[in-house]
Parts: sequence; C-alpha cells; structure tokens
Amino acid sequence: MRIGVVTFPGTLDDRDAQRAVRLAGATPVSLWHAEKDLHDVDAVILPGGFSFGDYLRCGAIAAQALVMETIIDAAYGGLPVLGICNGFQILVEANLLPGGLIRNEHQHFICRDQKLIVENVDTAWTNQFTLGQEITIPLKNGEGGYIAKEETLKKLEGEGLIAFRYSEVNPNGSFNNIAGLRNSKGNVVGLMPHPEHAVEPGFGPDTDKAMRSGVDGLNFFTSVLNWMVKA
Amino acid sequence: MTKNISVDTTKEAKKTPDKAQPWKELGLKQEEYDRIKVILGRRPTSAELAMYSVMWSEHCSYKSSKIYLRQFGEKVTPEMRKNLMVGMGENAGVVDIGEGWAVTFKVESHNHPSYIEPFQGAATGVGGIVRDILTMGARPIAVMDQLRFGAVDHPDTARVVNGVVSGISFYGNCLGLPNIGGETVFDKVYQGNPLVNALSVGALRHEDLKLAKATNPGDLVILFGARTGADGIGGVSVLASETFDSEGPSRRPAVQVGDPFAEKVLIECSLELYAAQVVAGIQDLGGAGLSCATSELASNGNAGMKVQLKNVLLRDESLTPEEILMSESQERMMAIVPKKDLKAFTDIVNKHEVEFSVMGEVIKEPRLYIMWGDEEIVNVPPRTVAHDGPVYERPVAYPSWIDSLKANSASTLPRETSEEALKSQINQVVSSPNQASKSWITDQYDHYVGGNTALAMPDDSGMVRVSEETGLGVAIATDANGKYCQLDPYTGTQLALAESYRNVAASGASPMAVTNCLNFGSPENPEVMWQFKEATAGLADGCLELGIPVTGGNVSFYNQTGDVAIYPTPVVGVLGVIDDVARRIPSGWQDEGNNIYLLGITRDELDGSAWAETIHDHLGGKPPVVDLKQEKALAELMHGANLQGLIASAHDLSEGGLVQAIIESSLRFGVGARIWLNEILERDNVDLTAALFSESQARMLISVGREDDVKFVGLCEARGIPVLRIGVTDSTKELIIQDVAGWTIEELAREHEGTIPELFG
Amino acid sequence: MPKIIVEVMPKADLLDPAGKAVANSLQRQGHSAITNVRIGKRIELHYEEAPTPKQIEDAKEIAAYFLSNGVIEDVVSVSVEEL
Amino acid sequence: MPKIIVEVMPKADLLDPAGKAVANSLQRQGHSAITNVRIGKRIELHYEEAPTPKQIEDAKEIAAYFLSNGVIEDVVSVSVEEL
Ligand SMILES: Nc1ncnc2c1ncn2[C@@H]1O[C@H](COP(=O)(O)OP(=O)(O)O)[C@@H](O)[C@H]1O
Ligand SMILES: [Mg+2]
Repeated sequence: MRIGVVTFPGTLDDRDAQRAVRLAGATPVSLWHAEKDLHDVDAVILPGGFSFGDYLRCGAIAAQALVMETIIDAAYGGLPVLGICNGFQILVEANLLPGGLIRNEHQHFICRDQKLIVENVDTAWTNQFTLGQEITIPLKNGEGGYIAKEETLKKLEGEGLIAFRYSEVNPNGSFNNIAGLRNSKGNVVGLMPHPEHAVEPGFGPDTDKAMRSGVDGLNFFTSVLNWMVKA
Repeated sequence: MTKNISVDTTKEAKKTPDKAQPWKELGLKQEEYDRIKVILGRRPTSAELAMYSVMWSEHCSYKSSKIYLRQFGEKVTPEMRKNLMVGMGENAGVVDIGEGWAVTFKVESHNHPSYIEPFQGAATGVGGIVRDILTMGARPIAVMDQLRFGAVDHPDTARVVNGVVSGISFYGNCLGLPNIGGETVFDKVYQGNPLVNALSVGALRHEDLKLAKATNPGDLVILFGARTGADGIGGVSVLASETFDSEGPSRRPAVQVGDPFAEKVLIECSLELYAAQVVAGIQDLGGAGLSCATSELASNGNAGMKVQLKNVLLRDESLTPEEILMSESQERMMAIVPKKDLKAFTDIVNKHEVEFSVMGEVIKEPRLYIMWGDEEIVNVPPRTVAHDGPVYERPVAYPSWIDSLKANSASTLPRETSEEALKSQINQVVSSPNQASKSWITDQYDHYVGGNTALAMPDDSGMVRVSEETGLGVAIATDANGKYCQLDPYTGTQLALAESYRNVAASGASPMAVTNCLNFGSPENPEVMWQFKEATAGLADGCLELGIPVTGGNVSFYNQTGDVAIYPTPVVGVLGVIDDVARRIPSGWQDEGNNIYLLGITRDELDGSAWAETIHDHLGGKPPVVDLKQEKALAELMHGANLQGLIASAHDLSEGGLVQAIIESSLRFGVGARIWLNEILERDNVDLTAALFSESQARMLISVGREDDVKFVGLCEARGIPVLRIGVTDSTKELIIQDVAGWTIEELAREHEGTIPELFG
Repeated sequence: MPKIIVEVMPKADLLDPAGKAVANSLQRQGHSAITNVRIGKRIELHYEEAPTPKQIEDAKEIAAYFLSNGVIEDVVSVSVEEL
Repeated sequence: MPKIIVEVMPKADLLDPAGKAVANSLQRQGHSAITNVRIGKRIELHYEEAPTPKQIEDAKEIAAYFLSNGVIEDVVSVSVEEL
C-alpha cells in the first residue's frame, strides 16, 4: 500500500512520517508541494513543520499550494488524509476541518510527552485504538491552541467529530481540550501531537517500562492500512 | 530606483594617494592601515578598506589569539590525528566515526548581538553555526546552546532570557534540528554581556566532504539564497556617509534579522546540489559577508577571482558597494560551480525557488578583482585579506587580585551538622537558579524532530543516531565553569574538559574529539590575556593527556561591562561515538531494587562550589583538583561495563556535588531510594557537608541491577576505580538520605523544578 | 510607492492570548485605564503604480480569502495609501 | 468602546521574512502587480471611557517602549478611535 507524504518548503517531519509508514508496513511516497499529481497513493499524510515558515498564519500559505488542490478534491472523495501538527493547521486553513489554531495560551513553544484520550475510533486513522484509550505521544508546537465558535463546538461535540482530547494537562489552552478532529466521513483526521515520533522503541516518549520506549503512534499508521483493506 | 552612487576606484586611489580615510572609525590601527598601503602599493579604495577592516578585526582574524590557538594543532600525537579528516582552520572540523560516516561539529558565540536584540541575536547565532556545518558537506542533525545570563533578580535579565530562549527556540525548531542539550548559568558578571553560544553537529558520508576552496580557473562564482540587504552593516555606514550626499541613509541597522524558513530551504537545496555533484567549493556567508566569502574561497584555493558586484541581488537598491561587501544578511551561500554544471545547478535552485546570481569566475592569478560596473573597486591579493592579517603577541600580566582571591578559601566557612539545617541547605542548593531544573527552557526546544534523538535534556549528554541501519551515533556534552576559571583559568578549563568528557562517557559513548568557544574579556587587558594564555594551555595539555584532539572552535573577546570583564568562560564541547545508540545510558534510576554506587574519591573541595555560592555567596580559593588519568580510567570502565550491559543508569557528579546528582537521578524517572553516606565519611575522611556538596572530580553515580553486582564491582576493582555501594532504589516514591534528610519525590520536584518558571514564566 | 493597507483583527468573541498577555502586563505596569488589548495584523501590499480599481477589488478578495482566516479573524479595513 | 490603535511595522531596512513569504505566494497565485508585502501589527488598546490627553500620551509611550521593539520596528501611527 502506498502512502503519500507531502513535503512543502519548511516541512520538517516528512522523513519521520515516511519512517512511520515503513514501520507500519506500507510504502511511503514522497509528494512535492508544487506538483498536482498524487502518484496513485492510497492515502496522504500532511506532516509537521513550518511550511513556508508558518508566516501569515500557520498553514495558510501551504493551503494555497498546487498539491492541495488535488488533495482537497480527493479528500472530499474519501481519500484518507492525516494532518499532523502543521498538517492539521493546513487542513483547517483548507477548510477540510473547522475552527482555527492560534498561539498557545502561555505564549511559548512547548515540547512535551502528551497524554491523549482517543475519542473516536471510526476513522481511517484511529480504528486500531479502543474508545477512551489513553495514549502518550509527543506534542511540540507554538500555535496549537484550538479555537472555534460556540456553534461549531456544539456541532463537533454533538456529532462525535472530536478525535482526540488532551488528558491531564491542556498544553496550549485549546477549547474543550481538543487535540484532534475528524471529518464526518472519517477519512480526514487532524491533530496537533505527533504520532510519527512514537513509532520506534528508543526514540519515542518515556514509558513506565523504559526510557523512550513509547510506540503509541504506530496505530495511526496501521489503522489506515486496515481501513483500506476493508474499503 | 537605483541611485547614482559615486564609487572610489583603484584608478582614483592611485590618483589621490593622500585622501583622508576613516580607517580609525573602522577599527584599524595606524600600523594596520600603513600595512595595507604597503601591500597594495597605494592607498586602499574605500571598498578595499571596508574589506581589510572587517577581515582584520579581532573576530575574523583571531589576531590576538592565533599564537595560542596554534598549540591545539601542535600538542597532538599521530594517534589523535588518526580519525581527523579535517582539522582546525576550516569552517568546522570533521571526524571519522567509522562505517563510512563522518561528523562535523562546532560551537560559536553570538554574544554581543544577543544583548542588543536578544531574540534576533540568538536566532541568527543558531543560523550561523548551522551554515558552518552545512558548508562542510554535512546534513546538520542537531543543535545545542550554551547560555550565560546576568543575576536572576536584575530587572534586565528577564528581557534577555526570554528573548534569547525564544530566539533559539524559533530558529532551531523551525529548521527542524533537535536541540539535544546545553548550559544555562546566571551570574552578575554577565549582566551587561550575556553569553550566547550555539553548537551544531552534522553528519556526512566520507566522500561527501566539501571544502571552502576555489581552485579551478573558469569555474563560476555563484551567490545563492537570500537577497543582500542592509542588515548588520553597522559601523561601515561611516564609509557610506562619506560617499553619500545628505539624502543617503546615515545609519544602517547593526542587527540582522533571521529567516529560519529561508535557511531550511537553503539546507535542502544545498544538500541536493552536493548530491548532484555540481559544486566544487562552497562557503557560507557569515561575519564579514561577501568580503569573507570571496577572499577566503580564493585564498584557500591558491587562486583568484574576478567578480561583478552589480550582479548581487539586492533587497535594497540604495546599498553602496562597500555596504554590499560588508552586509551580514543571513541565509546566503557562495558556491564555486564548474561551467558545465550551471544548468544542473540552475534546475535545482529553481526547484527550491532559491534566488541566485552568477557573480564572476575563478582565475588562475592569485588576485581578487571586484568590479562595480566598468569600474575596478577592489584589486588585492586574497591571502592578505583572508589569512595574512596582523598577528599580535599582546602583553600578559599575572592578575594583581588573584592571589588574595585564592587565599580566601571556602574551607573556613561555617558548616551545619543538624539534620534540619542540612536539609534546608540541600533544598537551597537544588532550587538555586544555577542548580534548578532548566526544563522551562528546554521544553521550548523540539528534541524529537528527525526521529533520531537517543538522549537529550536532562541527560548528561545529547545523543543522536547517525546510521539508521546500524544504530551508530554520536553524543555531545559541553561545559564551562566561569567561577573555577576565575580562580584558576588553567585548571578551570581542564575542569570544563573533564566534565564534558565525563558526561559523554556517562551516557555510554567513547569520547573522541573536542570543540571550544573561548569567551573572554578584552585582549588589550594584559590580565585577561594571561587568563586566555592559561586557559588555552590548560585545554591543549588536557586534550593531549586524554588523547582527543581539538577540531575547531571560536574565540569571543571583549566580553565585559564597562571595564569589568566576565569570568573567563571557555566552553568546551566533547563529542563521543557509540556503535549502537540502543546501548545508551540514562542519567536517572529506572527500576526499583537496583544498587547505587559512587565511583571515585570525595575530597573536601568546596572552593568555587555551588554550595559556597548559594549558602554563603562566596567565591574564592582553589578549584577542585583535576585528575585526567582517573577520568580516562572511568571512561574506559564505563565503556567496558556498558558493553556487558551492566549499567542501568549513570550520572556524573559536578556542580552541587553528590547530593545534586542523587536528586537528579531520582527525579529523572521519579524513582525513590535509600542512601547512606557513612562509608564515604569513613573511607574518604570527610564530613557530611563535603560528602554532600564537594565538587571533587572523576566521580559518577551508577545504578546496577542486583544480578550484575559482583561483575560490576569486579570490573571497578580491576581498573583501580574506587567504588562504594551507597544506596538502593525502591518503590517508595521517597528519597531518604540516612542521618541527613528525606523527601517525597513530589516535594523534591517542587524544589527543583519550581524556580525558573517562577522567575521567568 | 503606492500601497494597499489591509488590517486584520482576531474576532471579537474569540480568544486572543497574545492580546491578553499584553493587557495583563500593562495592568501590572499600572496602566489600569486600559481594560483590554487585542493584537491583529497590518499588512502592506506594495505596487509599482497606483492600483487600478480592479486591483483594489482583487486586494479585497485576497484580504478575505488569504490574508485573513474568516473563521477566526475579521478584515477591519482595506485602504489605498499613495505617497 | 473607545480605543487607541497602535500600528507597528518592521523597519524598512530590515528583512521581513513573513512579508517576503506572502509576496512570493501572491506571485505564485498570479497577483503580479503586488511587488512586495510587509507585515506588521495592529494593536488595539481598549478603554472604558474616551482616553484623556494624558492617557493618549501614555499610549504613545507604551507604543514606543513596550508594543514595539525599537531596534527592529517602527511605530507608524497611534490614533484614537471612538465608536
Ligand atoms: N540552554 C540549554 N539548552 C539546552 N539544554 C540545556 C540548556 N541548559 C541546560 N540544558 C540541559 O539540562 C540538563 C542539565 O544541565 P546541567 O545541570 O548543566 O548538566 P551538567 O551538570 O551535566 O553539565 C542537561 O541535559 C543540559 O544539556
Ligand atoms: Mg552531567
């Protein structure tokens, strides 16, 4: 199975996302922001970083890139798309997910091992988790505060469109502790924390068992393989 | 838009030999100006004057330090050179780490800009050092930062701390380079002159090594990256104001603004150019901008260059030729490209939407010609600009104050013996700004990006995987103790070396090479020059004894507030290699029921200690004794024991002594322990204060699984390393030091982690 | 040089953490008359020549779809400045 | 509510990376008439009542020493807006 990983200028975690895809047993395919062609991939990841420097607003300039035209159409058609951190911001700027992401409430960039509650498992990227499962993956951002209008929040809560919530610590002031969202079809998921940094023992978050042994992120990538087998 | 700028040409210079020139304002001495005239056989043009003045500045020419830095290349054995692919003198040293891989690393200062504008100063400091690493043909893989700030209670400190930390965070995070460690120290001597040093490390395959050389006549000289603007020109405006009429800009900004996004693109673009093998030589543009890049490339290649300055892409059309030559606009590189490869070069830079311009050609004649349209404005031998600058043997003087400082030992300070008082002192030390957790700072740095970080803050060294196939990796630690160096710069510098060496060994890597950034006061002060002489001798002798070479570094002079110099602060970085990062050692206890051992001997060494500073506000006496043989033995023991998988955790002892190490080991993973000190008191004949707080060297705190005890102790004894079992980890979530104090882990965490956020959060 | 100035502010009913932080700091500094602070953007678009009516229309559109994010921000003004 | 509007722009001599990135994107999107973009801040200070002359003076000072960084930015305007 082929999973595309998009590189914009300023993307940072593309190689990490590719590694995660490989460790999950699929083939990563590098996609370039200036090309419309998706090279027949079965799913797409918009990885973390500072695309176009994150100038103006995070993800705003990337949302205008050529490759996004195709991805937006394909996402409406059901293509699984995962936006991680900057990728989540791009999905929001592209209106594939609602709301906005603003400067962290405490005004600092923050890098920490973050606990999340899985709030929805009926998506392309979360079906290998159990509902309500607590997972730990790294979080690292300066503009991760999720905001939305009251009625949007109501809709998100009412329709079960919240994919992840922060547990124990709300690291950035996000409304309703929202860490990640899904669209109504479940093919598009975006979140601020980084599953691709928790896929390889020795390089993930600390766990009770051993330093840096956390691999809770791997299920994101196996989920999409499972989703495509079923589809 | 383009203004008609009247330029000073070589023709004009010949015609008007006696024209008054602002050499003094540009920082040149009379002899230096005279020497330029001798070299050229005429007065310099204003462009030439700009080039010489900046390239002959202390910062670029190392004129006061050169005679001392030489010993780093001289006090070495062939064995030490064995793994050195590129030594001192290039942009950064390159070390062979095996399996066809090499790494390059270097630490550099950006102190003065970081005081004027902390955010941009620190940010561009990171940007600059990363370009140095990129220039060697390497992919940068990590950064570190070494910071010294003023007193925590001074009203200006928060401005500098917040600006510097967010500047480093902004630039490093945006480049996608994990920050894997550093140092943070507060002391009033840095109040008006904070130190912001940044380190970068990069990895490359042997065959990808690049050098800053222009050798082949006919190759093209190409400037690529950001456009050139008026950043960081500062002093050169003197020249501008001379050549400008009244409407010209009178004062150019002295600061540079960094664009990490542009640098990230530049990194990917350069690596693609290297892979396509279309660059014959490459140089980053840092201090002294184009003046430096053109003259160094030509001089290094024993060739010359003819370039057209009007081809430089500008952000601001009003720049004069002198300003263009001096501009320190960031995120620029200069490549030497064979003509046949221009098309391939163009395709790659276009793909990345990076702008470039062909400035000229390499020529055989070792002369640098710079044209401004049809006018020749520079015609110089490049060596005289880049390498044959002035060299000074500045006067040195034994400091008048040092004997009385040394006589004032901390050994006479009052000591407490009651449990209550000792606990209070321990709490004061571990919560003091210098000993407290720096996580408020390090949490602002991304240490995950890249997916290769095996160790980072708060472990003893940062460690990154270089080869994903085999797990081959490198570890780096840096240290400097200004107080020790103030007491005795020779010993103090060796102590910095010893500590970073020990940190690398503690994390399971084998120390291999050294870099340094020597932060000192004014070289024109003979007492400072004496400190510098002692420090460099200490470092060179220490490296020789440990058998690891200095591969490069940086000197920063004139760090002072008014006439008061900072403490000599030579930051020493040690790089080690580990064949598989899976074998790295954490700095904290992970499991219950492990035995805790103290390696090494404790002496009553409290002079210059964290205890003396925190409890008594005292600095005086002699720093701890250095024993590099013992450090080496310790490192070898660690290597051997780790290969056998005997070590569950290791933490070196340094500032704050044993108790600091115990508390940090406990807090790392929140594991409690019971500790006893009575055997230390007996064996080493010291009291409780010394046992807790002494900063004796060559010591480590090790935890070992019960099943490995006999083997581990046997190894220590075989190597002559003093070893004492002083405790055992448990599941109580409490730390108890018998007859001294006890805490819950929660209470300890509050003490250790609360300080910095409260001050700056 | 002719410019179009676009001004963008965070929506009134949404959080503006940067503004809040500045307001708190001003309060601490004793400027108690300042009850609230909001921080937005002032964006200058530069033109070679005075923008045509069509270009001004374009700028308004750019302001709405690109220079601001309508979900969280409002364009408070788009004005031409000629110097 | 009465407001004072402070407008801050990056110094003309210095690089404005954000402006550059936006300008490049507009170029890519075909808006070739826009030759350059610069991005600064628009800061609203809110007051309960119309600011007094003294408060306006204060605001100017706050703009200069706190809301802008004189090393790299210029305050381009401080104006009172009453609604
Ligand atoms: N400015 C900084 N940037 C990154 N890491 C830092 C910084 N300051 C301290 N650290 C990290 O915090 C930890 C504790 O620092 P320190 O007590 O100075 O270590 P050591 O005593 O081993 O030299 C180390 O892992 C160090 O790398
Ligand atoms: Mg240490």
